[in-house]
Amino acid sequence: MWWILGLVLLIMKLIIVISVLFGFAAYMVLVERKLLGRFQIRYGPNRVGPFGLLQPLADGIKLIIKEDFVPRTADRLVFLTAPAVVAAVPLVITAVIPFSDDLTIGGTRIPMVITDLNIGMLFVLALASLAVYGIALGGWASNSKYSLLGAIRGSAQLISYELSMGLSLVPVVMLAGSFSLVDIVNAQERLPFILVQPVSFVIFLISAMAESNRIPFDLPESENELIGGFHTEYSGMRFGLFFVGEYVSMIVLGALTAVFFLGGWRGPILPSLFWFLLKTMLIPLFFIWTRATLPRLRYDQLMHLGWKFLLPVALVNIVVTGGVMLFMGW
Amino acid sequence: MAKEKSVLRDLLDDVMGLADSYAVTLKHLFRKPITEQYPDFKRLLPARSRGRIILTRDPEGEERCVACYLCSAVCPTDCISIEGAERKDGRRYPLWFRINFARCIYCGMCEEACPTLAIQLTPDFEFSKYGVLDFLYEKEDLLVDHQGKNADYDYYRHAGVSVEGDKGEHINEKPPVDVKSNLP
Amino acid sequence: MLSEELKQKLRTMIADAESPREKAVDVMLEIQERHLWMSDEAMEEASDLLGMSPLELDELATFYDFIYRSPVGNYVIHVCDSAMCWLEGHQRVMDYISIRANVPIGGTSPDGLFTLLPVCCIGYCDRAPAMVINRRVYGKLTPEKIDRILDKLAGENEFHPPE
Amino acid sequence: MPRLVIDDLEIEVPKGTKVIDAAERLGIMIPRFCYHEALGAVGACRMCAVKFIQGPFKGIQMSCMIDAQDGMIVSTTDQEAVDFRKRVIEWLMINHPHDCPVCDEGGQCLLQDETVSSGHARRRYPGKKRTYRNQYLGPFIAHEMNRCIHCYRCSRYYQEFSGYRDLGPLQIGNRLYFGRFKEGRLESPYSGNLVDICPTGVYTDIPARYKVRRWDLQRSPSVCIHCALGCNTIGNAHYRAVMRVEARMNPYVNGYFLCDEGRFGFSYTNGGADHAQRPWTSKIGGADVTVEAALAESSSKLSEIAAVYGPEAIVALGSARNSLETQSMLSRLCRRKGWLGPVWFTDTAVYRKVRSAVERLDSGIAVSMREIEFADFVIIAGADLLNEAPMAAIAVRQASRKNAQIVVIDPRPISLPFEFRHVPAVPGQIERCLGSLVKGSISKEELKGLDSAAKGFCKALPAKFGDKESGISIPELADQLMASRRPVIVCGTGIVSESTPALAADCAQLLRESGKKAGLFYILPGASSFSSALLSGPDAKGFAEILSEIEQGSIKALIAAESDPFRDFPDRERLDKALSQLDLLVAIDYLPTETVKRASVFLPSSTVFEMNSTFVNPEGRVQHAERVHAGGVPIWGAHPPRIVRNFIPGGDHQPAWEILWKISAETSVLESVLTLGELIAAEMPAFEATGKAQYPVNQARIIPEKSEGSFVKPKTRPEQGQKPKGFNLLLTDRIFASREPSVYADTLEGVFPEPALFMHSEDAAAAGLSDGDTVSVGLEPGSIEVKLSVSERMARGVLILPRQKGIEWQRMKDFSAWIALERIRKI
Repeated sequence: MWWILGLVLLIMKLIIVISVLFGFAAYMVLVERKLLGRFQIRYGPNRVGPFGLLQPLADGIKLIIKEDFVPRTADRLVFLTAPAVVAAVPLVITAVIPFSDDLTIGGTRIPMVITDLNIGMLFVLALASLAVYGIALGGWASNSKYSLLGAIRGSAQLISYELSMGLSLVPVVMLAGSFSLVDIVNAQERLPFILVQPVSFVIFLISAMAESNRIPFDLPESENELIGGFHTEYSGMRFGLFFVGEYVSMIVLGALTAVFFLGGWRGPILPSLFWFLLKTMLIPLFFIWTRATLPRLRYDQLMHLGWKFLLPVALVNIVVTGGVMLFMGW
Repeated sequence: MAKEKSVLRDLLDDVMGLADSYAVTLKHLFRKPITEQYPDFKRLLPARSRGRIILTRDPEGEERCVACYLCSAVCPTDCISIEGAERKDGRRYPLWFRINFARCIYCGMCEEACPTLAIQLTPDFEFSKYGVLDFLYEKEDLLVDHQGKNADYDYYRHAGVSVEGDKGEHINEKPPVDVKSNLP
Repeated sequence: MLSEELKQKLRTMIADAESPREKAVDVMLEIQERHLWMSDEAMEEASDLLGMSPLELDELATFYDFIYRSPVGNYVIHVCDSAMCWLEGHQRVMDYISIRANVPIGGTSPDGLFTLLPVCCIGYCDRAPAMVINRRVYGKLTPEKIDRILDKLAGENEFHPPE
Repeated sequence: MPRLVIDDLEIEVPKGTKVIDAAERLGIMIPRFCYHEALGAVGACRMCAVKFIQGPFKGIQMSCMIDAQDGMIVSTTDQEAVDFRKRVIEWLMINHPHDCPVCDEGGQCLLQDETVSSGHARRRYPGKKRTYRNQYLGPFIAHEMNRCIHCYRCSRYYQEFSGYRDLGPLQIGNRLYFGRFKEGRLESPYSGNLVDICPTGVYTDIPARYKVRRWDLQRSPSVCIHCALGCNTIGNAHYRAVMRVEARMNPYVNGYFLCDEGRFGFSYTNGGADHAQRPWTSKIGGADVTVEAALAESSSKLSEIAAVYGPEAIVALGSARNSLETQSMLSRLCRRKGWLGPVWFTDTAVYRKVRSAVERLDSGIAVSMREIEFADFVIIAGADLLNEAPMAAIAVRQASRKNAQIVVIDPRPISLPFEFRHVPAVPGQIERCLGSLVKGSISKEELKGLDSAAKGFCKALPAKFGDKESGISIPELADQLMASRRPVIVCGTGIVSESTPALAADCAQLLRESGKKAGLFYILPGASSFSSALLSGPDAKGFAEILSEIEQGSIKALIAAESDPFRDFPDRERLDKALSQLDLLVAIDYLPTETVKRASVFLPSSTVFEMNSTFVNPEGRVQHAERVHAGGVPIWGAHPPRIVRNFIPGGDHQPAWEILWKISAETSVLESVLTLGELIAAEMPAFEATGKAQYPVNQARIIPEKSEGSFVKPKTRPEQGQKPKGFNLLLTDRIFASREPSVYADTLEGVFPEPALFMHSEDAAAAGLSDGDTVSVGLEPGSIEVKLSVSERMARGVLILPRQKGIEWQRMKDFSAWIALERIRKI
């Protein structure tokens, strides 16, 4: 009967994780708008509900009841499925993220991770590069030059930054000695890796920003050149799915940063779930702050940064880390 | 060595620059928003702000518009159409005067062109409707009972043509020439 | 309006001319001898006699200073206002006559005796200030001289009032 | 040929050209107010100042006063000249009122343009402005003297150019006033030109007053169709209404000017002030239907009738206001379908006169109106220019101004704006008078030099024409004619006898062969008379014959293309009865005529402003009138509706030729011909002879090099035999009130002359009648009542009855009648 209990637990975890994630994503939009408002000395949305708290609801309703428009020349099937790909991929990544210390109920230890893969990090990297399929397909299927340009930019950008992202995680793996995310968290029992590997952290942060197409790396959807880029032709909830994907991916990246560099759910006094959520939220907040601060990069600057700066630095960092580990006999 | 140093300095400069900008935005985060809460609080707009158009009257209560067609000529969106007519006393007026506000871009050129100060833009900017035809404003909708921004101006006190009254009664005019005068 | 006798006289006058038009000014002056000024009716009848349109005659009448298209008094005093007379006191003369004869400048005295008008140079610069009254020129005007002239004219008012 | 340099451009101009004109040839428009090419220079406004840098003159001079001479170097842009002109503008603007917004000239004002272009924007003079009281000048011209800049253009035009004497300059100096002696309607029927000629807004056009600005108008070159002369106009339309008509400069036809009838008589195209007069929709039996229905109805009825009674049971009527396109289509249809007609003229006699006139014109002898201006002796035979062809009178006046002798041989009490010798001959005597005048001018030496035909003709001309009553000595005139170099004969086609046009041509030919540069100009009855005469064969049936065939029942259908027999045919009663016997009466028209009211099928056609059309004027000049606007019920004059429609109300009209083509159901008509130009050329060989078969043709003359007819033997003595007793009642045209479009133009209503019957004063005295009496004239079958107007300046033994609005001349039995004295009674 254990497998039934396991299944129930799994389903419960899935439901909780997905709903929490969606809730967070929805409110992340509000938080972003509110914060951007304050960064720009205005209020942000404050009309729907007290302090605008019902704004995500209103947005959701609006998106759902809007006309779902498909361009006549679009590749219909691909056009319809692309947003789903974008929204689904970050969700899948959450499967390997440990979000709390193991819970013990009635003597049974329940791992607070949906599944603890021993190649968790590889899984994460693999899936992270999958998200661009949604963008590329959506842009291509729209049969619009703006969308296509956006999609191509998205692919190029992803390829450029996926590399430095992966390389920036190599030292983490080296230090943790495992690909399992649970092991990585456990490896930071004494010291979060951010202190050990600040360079890795910076590279990972920049790459994560680029991965999630956030300002200053939002070239695939740059409104003023590409009229929205890959999602130019999308409307209604399909457009909303792109948004959901972007925000979920932001949170997931936050969670990953927490896991890789900030010691995961570890923290003093307060419950581990709280620490995890706190650390997770730091990254999206930083992203928002960045959005309020930095202008969009030019395309050549983007490429320059990825290939000529982050990649060499990441490589040097690996060598240095390896050397130090060798000398210090870690 | 010197070269390397400058690369590092450049990097430092870049990082400091970034830090500065982050500091600026962070500082702003704690400032009081300057947004006006529009429907709850309505600021008094200056009289010269450009909103809905009106046709004013002169101090004697007559229509100021003389249907000279300058506003319709100057209108970049061609949203004004008029037809002139003449009153029995020779005073001119628009038989009809139509502004298609669905086309109007509130540029204020009509107001600048108007020689009689009849057409004026008001600060009324809250101007939206459900039907496009509702934006077709006729003379009856445009004409108001006041002088607008210029309380004193009366075009017919300056024009050379006389309505009512005699020639030479306008501002800065000599009495009419008497053709049969004996004076040399 | 014009008497038959006058018309006859005018007709003979006009008949003398090679073309009637050349007598237009003479005809008007002749009518003024009798009627003091050219009324609209007089203009129309005169233009009929001359074979001109009333407008053509009026073009002449309004052009010349000595043809009066508005009523005038028995004596029309034209005071020269050109440069010499003006230097020598044209304005004083005008003012004096105006007060002395109770006649506004450009107008007629209430008794219908005098009309006071300025006129441009009459060629008496050597005797400035000068004036013309019914084709007679008076120069070197002084208040006393003006008094004498006006009194004399008022006394010998042989003119009949306009018919 | 002096060569000079103006603004670095070199030009060679004919001697006597003013510098201002030389500049204009180079495309340099020197500002001017008083100068006008037609009026000449007076140097009054000082606006055309330019700097003469080299040559006989130096410094700032008026370019309108100086003839171009060799070696001149002129600068129009020299700073000194520019400043001079700027100051002139500033002076002119000292008294000019601040009323451009309420001035109709605004937007087309020379003063406005020059002020703006000179850069004068701020009035520095602090003094007061001079004002004037205005005058009422009639229903056409509004007067606003305050705006005057004293350029004298109006009085120079009005008195010198057009020859009227009731508007001119009064007063002197700064008080100069242009007006009338007493206010009232301007006497000149050319007063509308004051609007064009005034450089600012003193004279403005009342019918167009304040309805529209120039920049809002749709403008196209057009041609006037009120009389035959074909003056060039510019049609101006706005809000689907023609707002005004302006003169268009054509040096060979009307020059810069236009008569008031042509200028103000356009409102028929708008359907009057309420737009209700013009029939806008198609009708079947008086009920409104769609065009398609009306076309289908008429076309099926026509084929039915053709099948049952044969195609000869269908007759087509044209008129003198058909365009050349319509005429060609009509003529082709009649030939192809076997229909009767087309009948262009209701009066067969007029048709024969016009035809003989058109046959005799050739390019050697025909003159344009421009050439009339340079004539030194003008004989006007049987034509009342002012009433029949007003602009021709202006052309003759220009000749008169150059000291040409003008002789008018006509029974009517002619009045013209220039001095002329009037021989009041009755119609039968016009030929003899003309003949004796021409014969007297041929000297013996000249006679010897003539060829036999000319000699025979000259000998056959009547030697003497004794008219002691007129007090005019024909031999004296003949001597003057003998001395002349460029005589012109202007011959009418209205009241003259049928042989007169040919005689006039022979006389002109004779004068030509005797060594003069003689010319001939015919006054034809309508805008397209020339082309209808060319299009109809010599054996064309008259309308009277058609009418009797209708009465006999052999004609069953009548197509009236812009033709109104009810207006043109005298015997109204007979016409009435005959037309009611028809099975089908198709009326195609744009005027609310009586025929339209009775039509079984009515189809609205386009006016000259609403289509591209071509007209041929009496000198054979083909002129093209472009479409001004699409037409339809005007929205001007009332509040426009707020509805959205996808059609133009009243936009059903189409050119008459198109309607004809459609109702003929004749696909083959346009089968062999592809374009309108080819259609016209196929019907009218003369058109092709222009060598410009490409449509549209404009300003080409379609008269042959040499006409075929020559030297008909003239009638030497008046017809003897039983001359009916009493008065010859003659129908004539009268300006504003006679011609078809004008009668339906409400803009002209204020100037329609009072209906009057004209009679010689002695005849009237003999009948015991006096001027101003209302008389009843017993006609067959009815009688008319009309006011009598007596005149000494007309022929005895004739009565002149204008065919005008307010006189029911259609009670006559024929186009002229003999009225016994006792049938004229005073009431």
